[in-house]
Amino acid sequence: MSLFRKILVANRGEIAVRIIRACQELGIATVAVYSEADAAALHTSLADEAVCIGPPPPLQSYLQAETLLAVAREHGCDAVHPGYGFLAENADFAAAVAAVGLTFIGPSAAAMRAMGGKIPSRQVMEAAGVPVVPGYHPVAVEPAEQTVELAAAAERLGYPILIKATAGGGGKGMRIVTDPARLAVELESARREAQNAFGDPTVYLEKLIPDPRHIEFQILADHYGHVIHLGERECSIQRRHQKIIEETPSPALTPELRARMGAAAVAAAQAVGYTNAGTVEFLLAPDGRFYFLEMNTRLQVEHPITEAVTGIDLVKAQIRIAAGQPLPWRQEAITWRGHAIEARIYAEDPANQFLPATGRVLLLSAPVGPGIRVDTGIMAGDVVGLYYDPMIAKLICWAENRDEAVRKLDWALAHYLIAGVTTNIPYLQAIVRHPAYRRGELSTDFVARHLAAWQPPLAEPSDEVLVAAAVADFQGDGVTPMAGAIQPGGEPYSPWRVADGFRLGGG
Amino acid sequence: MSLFRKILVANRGEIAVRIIRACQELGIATVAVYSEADAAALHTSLADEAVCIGPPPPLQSYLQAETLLAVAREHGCDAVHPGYGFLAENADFAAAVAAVGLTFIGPSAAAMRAMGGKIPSRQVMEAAGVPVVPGYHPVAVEPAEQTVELAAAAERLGYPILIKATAGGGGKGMRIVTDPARLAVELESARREAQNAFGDPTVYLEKLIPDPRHIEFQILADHYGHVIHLGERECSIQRRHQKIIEETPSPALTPELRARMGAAAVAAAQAVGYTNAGTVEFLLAPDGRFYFLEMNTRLQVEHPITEAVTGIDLVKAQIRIAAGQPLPWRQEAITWRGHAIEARIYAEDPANQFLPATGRVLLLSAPVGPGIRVDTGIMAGDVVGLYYDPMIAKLICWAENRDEAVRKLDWALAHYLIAGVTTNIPYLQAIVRHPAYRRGELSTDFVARHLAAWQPPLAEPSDEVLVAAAVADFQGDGVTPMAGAIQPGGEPYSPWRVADGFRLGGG
Amino acid sequence: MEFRYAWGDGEATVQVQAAGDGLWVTIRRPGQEPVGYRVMVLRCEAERLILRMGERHLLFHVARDGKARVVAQGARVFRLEPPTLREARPPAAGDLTAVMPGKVLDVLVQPGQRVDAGTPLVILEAMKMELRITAPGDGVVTAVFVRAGDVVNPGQKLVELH
Amino acid sequence: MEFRYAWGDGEATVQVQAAGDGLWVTIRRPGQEPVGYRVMVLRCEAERLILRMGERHLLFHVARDGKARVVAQGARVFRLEPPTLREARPPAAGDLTAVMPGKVLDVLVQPGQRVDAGTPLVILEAMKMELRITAPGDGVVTAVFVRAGDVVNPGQKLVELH
Repeated sequence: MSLFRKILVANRGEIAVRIIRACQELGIATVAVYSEADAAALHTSLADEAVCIGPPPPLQSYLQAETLLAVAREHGCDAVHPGYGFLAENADFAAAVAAVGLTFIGPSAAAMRAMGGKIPSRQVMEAAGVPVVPGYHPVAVEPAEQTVELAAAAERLGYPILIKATAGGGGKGMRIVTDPARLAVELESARREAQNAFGDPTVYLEKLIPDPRHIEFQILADHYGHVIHLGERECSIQRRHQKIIEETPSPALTPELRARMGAAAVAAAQAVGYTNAGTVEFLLAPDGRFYFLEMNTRLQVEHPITEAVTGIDLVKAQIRIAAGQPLPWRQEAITWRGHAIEARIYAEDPANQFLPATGRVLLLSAPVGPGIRVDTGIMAGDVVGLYYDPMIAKLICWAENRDEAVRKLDWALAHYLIAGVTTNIPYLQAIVRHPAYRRGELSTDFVARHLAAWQPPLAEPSDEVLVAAAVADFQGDGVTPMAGAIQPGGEPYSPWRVADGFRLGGG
Repeated sequence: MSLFRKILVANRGEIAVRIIRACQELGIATVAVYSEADAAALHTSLADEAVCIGPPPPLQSYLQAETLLAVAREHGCDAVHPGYGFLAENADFAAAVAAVGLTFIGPSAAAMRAMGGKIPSRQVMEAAGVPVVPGYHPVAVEPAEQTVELAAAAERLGYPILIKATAGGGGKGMRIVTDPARLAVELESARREAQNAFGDPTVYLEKLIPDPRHIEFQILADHYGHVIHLGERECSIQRRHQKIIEETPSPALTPELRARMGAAAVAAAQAVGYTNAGTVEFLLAPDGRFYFLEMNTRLQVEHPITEAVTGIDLVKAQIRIAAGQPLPWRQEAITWRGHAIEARIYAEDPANQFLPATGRVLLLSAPVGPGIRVDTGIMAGDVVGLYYDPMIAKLICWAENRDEAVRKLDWALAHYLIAGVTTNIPYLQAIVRHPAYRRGELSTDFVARHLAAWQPPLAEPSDEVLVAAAVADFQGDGVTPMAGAIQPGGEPYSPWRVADGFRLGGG
Repeated sequence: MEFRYAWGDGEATVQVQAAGDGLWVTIRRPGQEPVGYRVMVLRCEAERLILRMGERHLLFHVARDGKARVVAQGARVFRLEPPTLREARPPAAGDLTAVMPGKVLDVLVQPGQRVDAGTPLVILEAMKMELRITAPGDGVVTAVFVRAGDVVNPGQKLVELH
Repeated sequence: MEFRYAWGDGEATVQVQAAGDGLWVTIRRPGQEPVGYRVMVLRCEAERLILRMGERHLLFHVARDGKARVVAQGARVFRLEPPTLREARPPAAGDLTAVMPGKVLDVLVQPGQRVDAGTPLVILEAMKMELRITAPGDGVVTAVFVRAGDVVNPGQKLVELH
């Protein structure tokens, strides 16, 4: 089968590496692009060709749609894979790629637009019978009238209520109102914030779902109307509205609920004539009700856990679908095996508001072993800068059941060495070792609830570490072992027995 | 559940590493043992304790049963895992471990003895209704009489016929006879060879199975009579009677045949009251008939491919079974997904009769990616010597189907860097790329048939390689990049355009 | 040879000396009694260090970052201030006592003798290896309590320094 | 700077010179015409080397083994005999011709002048970088065919050496 001749990978980091490797296995040539900050990045040397597309700032490089299109055409590419982030969900870019006769490996621009913006997608979903969070969008134009209108709506929906900005994102213009008396005031400030953030003051109301779980469904849709779902991913463990640990299956789903939510996800995709891989996000309330949140019209960061339990390579599936192949699986053929968890390794300081950390990677040693997968774009020697997403690696562990997967992840985190740049590994370890996490008690406020008091482990080096430092300095790194350093099975000395060789008396 | 407190891992290399990591995930402490040649080996630093058990020669270290038992007791171990090789199939050692009140993680000494030696096991199998290769064992004692007796038997069995040494192994004392007239002569020389090799001249006859496939079945048996099989492994790709590439499922098995062979494997295990993990080896004839060959009463080198398709961790299963837990799976619950292939990386020279190669590992870089697993016990800097099995790593690839698994393995082999020691990686690549292999046309004489004329790839360095060498020497390894070495998106130069910068005219 | 490391709010002085077929490493943390370890160097490469301490084989990744010494054990990374090769500062005067049973092979100093930091004072044989007891700082030997051949027990005074 | 490598039954001489913001590397294999490459060094570390040649970024693992230079590309390992820093042997006399279009920035020699290997003869500007055309071996300049400012085309003679 001939899929594509050459694919432009319009991304960087681990996802670019992931896509290029998939192409190599499929026998498809690749062109990597890089900003001046990424000239020595791993993805550039994996690809068959690498083209510099500008200075480090994304706006001048990875977001330069025209440059990317020019590179793709000059280098004889017949398809473009956007990865995630950057231009992945930019409908105009998808349209532009198609306009020059290349294949965009993802959904159609139309489907992206239908799913873009919160309000349109909510309406589409309601029309398709997919449950959405009860809400109300004002019809009135004049703020004062809107306030009256929304106050009435709030009464109907019931407090606590959530104010959201129509053009919103990232929590901007978002307010939680529990006391009806405060609604008007909060509407005011929310409008101001929305106006400043998005140049659009329009806000709407949504019922507040307390203690929700973030459950998303992976779907695949070919160009012949065939849509299937590959089950859920629970992404409730978040810090500052960003996922850090995802797992599948969700401890909260029964087979029956999974079937219903999966069907809703498929309906959502069909409602917009969706093609290729996508993810439908739901809020799952403690009472078992679920509500459509939004659809991510791209490959997700956390796609590997779905691959681990279904055995399906989602990147290869994306490429085959884009090449016009029909889905080779029927829904009944999809089975789930074992449990998979992904931990996102960020270059950030959990002890300091998760501020991005920078530096040169001095030492790098990733854990290996059965059921352990590491997706990363960094090598020892790389400089982690501030230009791009601080996620530098994904650690994915699979095992027969959740308990074993958690133990494996715990082991793997304890063996993931990244020196030279501060990472969230100790924080991830704290989560994975927390009793509530072990019990599967997950919710989007898990971190706030259980790790508010988290402190980084002591910097105090053990005696062993000090010994290692001194020996390295004594012998000089790189000196070969002293002759006869190995003592043939001589009497064993327990370090504790030897521990206190000679003491200086007091005084 | 408390399995064991502390396990002595009575092995070295990749399997010791594999076992220690499994114990760590299960929360079990480990004691590693090492010979003086292995003091810095990876497995010693992974374990909680490491004890030197003698000089490099196995007879003075890894085969020292008494020393191992003493170490186990002195260090408070309550179980011993033998790995494979060394003492793994030594019934006396298993008995000795049990005798001092420790648990041997493997079958009982009795089961080992029943399966040891070819003739007893053949008889047990015949009794259990497991098909064995038609053969004949002489009753007469006096060689001359035996010859007459065997000649008659040979007529009944039909030529071509195989002469095998009763105490045999490794092809010693083995003869293929196609012409009845040569039988007596061949019997003579076979007896001589057997006498010299094993101190026992006894030989017997077996019908020769032409073009056989080597198919083995993994079984698991608990201490409560419950035995299941985890499907087959095809190990037909061998060099000098040693497996180098194994895969599962076998391209030759139908579900119906798998079920029949699996049932035979289970019957074989039950016939000797087998417990723990074991492997039943069969010869599969082109006509679809299969014959019991022997049973390996231990974990197999190639166990990871079964883990990949069944999702069952065999080492953890071994430990749980040994701890007295019942099998958690019924036969119907065992499912197989996708295709897995293992390539054994040997430190050997395929261009020189596969003679073991030695040296210091200068550079080591293992392939990574979804579906790729590397089990190894070596690190950069290790010295590969002649004392132990030259297998230094196992590369296991899993994918949705055979074609993708083969492509992945091909990719992974091309990215497995081991410098400083000659390995069989180029040879493995030749096999994996051979059309017959791609078609799944496997048989134990695959290598002889298809790779007899194999030549190692040219040592001629490409211009790129020479450039790299000179740049490394010019800048000196470890020098940081020249300032401004990165040229921001400057006009692309095709290396071919630049290729011939300036020429010296002729003359 | 002695190295000084500092981190966060802590610091330590680490002394390394050849002992038998390995190393003897003494760690001094302020306000704590020094602790000595017998260490075998199984491997010491550009980035990887494998030590044997007692019956444990310990794998470390090590690097230099400018002047800092970076040591990693598993995922845990420690950044230690630049080791500076230096003479030990004279500690509080006191006397050297053995805490392991051993035999005095030789006494190298006599009362009244002025010694510098690192000057060997007594050679002991303990646990099948020779250990050189050296002066922790500059000073004067005010008393010697043992002779060659003596068997010393834990707590027994060897030499007094001032 | 020039290095010589030998392997099995082959050998080559590789010349490295700074050119603009990168390197210009010329490979001479016996009996073959020399080939030049423009190379950007993206990274050069203890064991890892990343080069840009044309539009390809090439990752190599490099090491020294005693006197040998080891270079690995993917799984392929090449062992090259010790590079020896040396003057180029005088090649067969001949003349230097450009094969890329460029502009002569400067001519540094005149007819009759004796030059040693490596002596810069002509400075060309080609593809936005300065290229120093150096004498491939010891000899005498017998003719100069260009002047500063000239635009030269592929095949055009620059200087004649004997």
